[in-house]
Amino acid sequence: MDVLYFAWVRERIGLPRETVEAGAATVRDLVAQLSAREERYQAAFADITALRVAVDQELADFDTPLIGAREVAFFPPMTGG
Amino acid sequence: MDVLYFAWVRERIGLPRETVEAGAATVRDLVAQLSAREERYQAAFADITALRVAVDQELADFDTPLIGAREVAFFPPMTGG
Amino acid sequence: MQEAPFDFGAEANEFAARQTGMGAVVTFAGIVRDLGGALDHMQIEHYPGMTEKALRSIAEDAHARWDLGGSLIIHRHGNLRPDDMIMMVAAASRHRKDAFEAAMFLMDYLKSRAPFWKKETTKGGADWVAARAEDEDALEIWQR
Amino acid sequence: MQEAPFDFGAEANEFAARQTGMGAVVTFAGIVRDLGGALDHMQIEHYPGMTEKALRSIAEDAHARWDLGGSLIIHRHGNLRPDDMIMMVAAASRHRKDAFEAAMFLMDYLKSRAPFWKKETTKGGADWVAARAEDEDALEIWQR
Repeated sequence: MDVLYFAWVRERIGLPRETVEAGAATVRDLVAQLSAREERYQAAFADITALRVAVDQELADFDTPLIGAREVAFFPPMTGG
Repeated sequence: MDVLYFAWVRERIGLPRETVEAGAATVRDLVAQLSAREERYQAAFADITALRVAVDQELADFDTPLIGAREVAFFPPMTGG
Repeated sequence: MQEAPFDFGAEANEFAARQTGMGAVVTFAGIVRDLGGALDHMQIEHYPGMTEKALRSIAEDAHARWDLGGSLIIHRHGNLRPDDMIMMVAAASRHRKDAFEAAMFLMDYLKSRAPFWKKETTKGGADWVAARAEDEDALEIWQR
Repeated sequence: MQEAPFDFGAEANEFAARQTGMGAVVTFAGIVRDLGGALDHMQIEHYPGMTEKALRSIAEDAHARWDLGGSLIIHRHGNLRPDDMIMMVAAASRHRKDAFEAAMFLMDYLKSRAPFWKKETTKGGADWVAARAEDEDALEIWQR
């Protein structure tokens, strides 16, 4: 599964995308799995209310199941327009 | 005092403007004075709820006094834009 | 106020270029509808002298109400054909909400408070366009 | 979606010319504010792939909700400077209310539901623009 990071999430984690071995049942599980890795992940995911998530390029929430998902992206609230 | 007519009011009365001798105290009095003249005026002023009026180029109502007024205009509701 | 056509895009660009520090420009163009092919032409009558005063007053009201960097009203009169542009407004502000509301306000007042009258000529004859009750109602939201 | 600049007026004219029987065209242009002279440049990041899907979905929602003759969304990404145009939307309808509401709807959703992020660089450093609570609130009126 590809995991993508944008804006300050990308900067804090230090990379724009990476491949993560499947296994997390939900987005929340994936966040826990990544946060356990290293300080920089923990910093990025410290306050998930400040984050948004997309699963397979559709906006999702932290309880969205990841079964069959190919791409998960984490980013701050969007500021288009 | 100049009296101006626009749109179907102009067409019904048959002229765009005329000079009327002062004397009417209010717009309503002027309407009564004009309506008494001829059939075409009576036809134009038959239903004053279908008419709008401007006194000296400002929207007014039928009770607006005409003391000192130089120009009164009658027309249907506006359809700009 | 003008009888001549205007270039919507060029006016919009010039208007936007005149602004400084504004984040939002809203424009509106009003176009002669062909009424499903029935319309031959439209004639727009106005009240010279009062028209200019009314447009100025409407623009001043918008500037008093919203934080605007600028506003623009162009309105044609005379004979127009289907697909011709009748008029445009533009409003610029720091934020999009103000620019949108000001442009809607300009349009709502222009529609029912500026001395313009439209006459449509179709094969069936010529008729003055009746004011719509909903255009009068539209003014109410600005009077709250 | 494009990195290159676009010509707001030319796009607005072309959009209007593509319409038939529409009486109302509303356009919005978003411009980089100079923050009182403090801004050096703005960088816009987006999520390739998702952006196109999100814009299409927002436009489809607008067409499902209002009687529109057409709509347009152009959004730049990459580096922009003060007074550069960031994006534009346009909406055409028979009546002005629909065109205004659809354009506001496109903007409100673009602002908070399309994957764009702005970073502003001033003399003081570079910072990601924070989402404003009022932008999130603006979506509520469309969910009634």
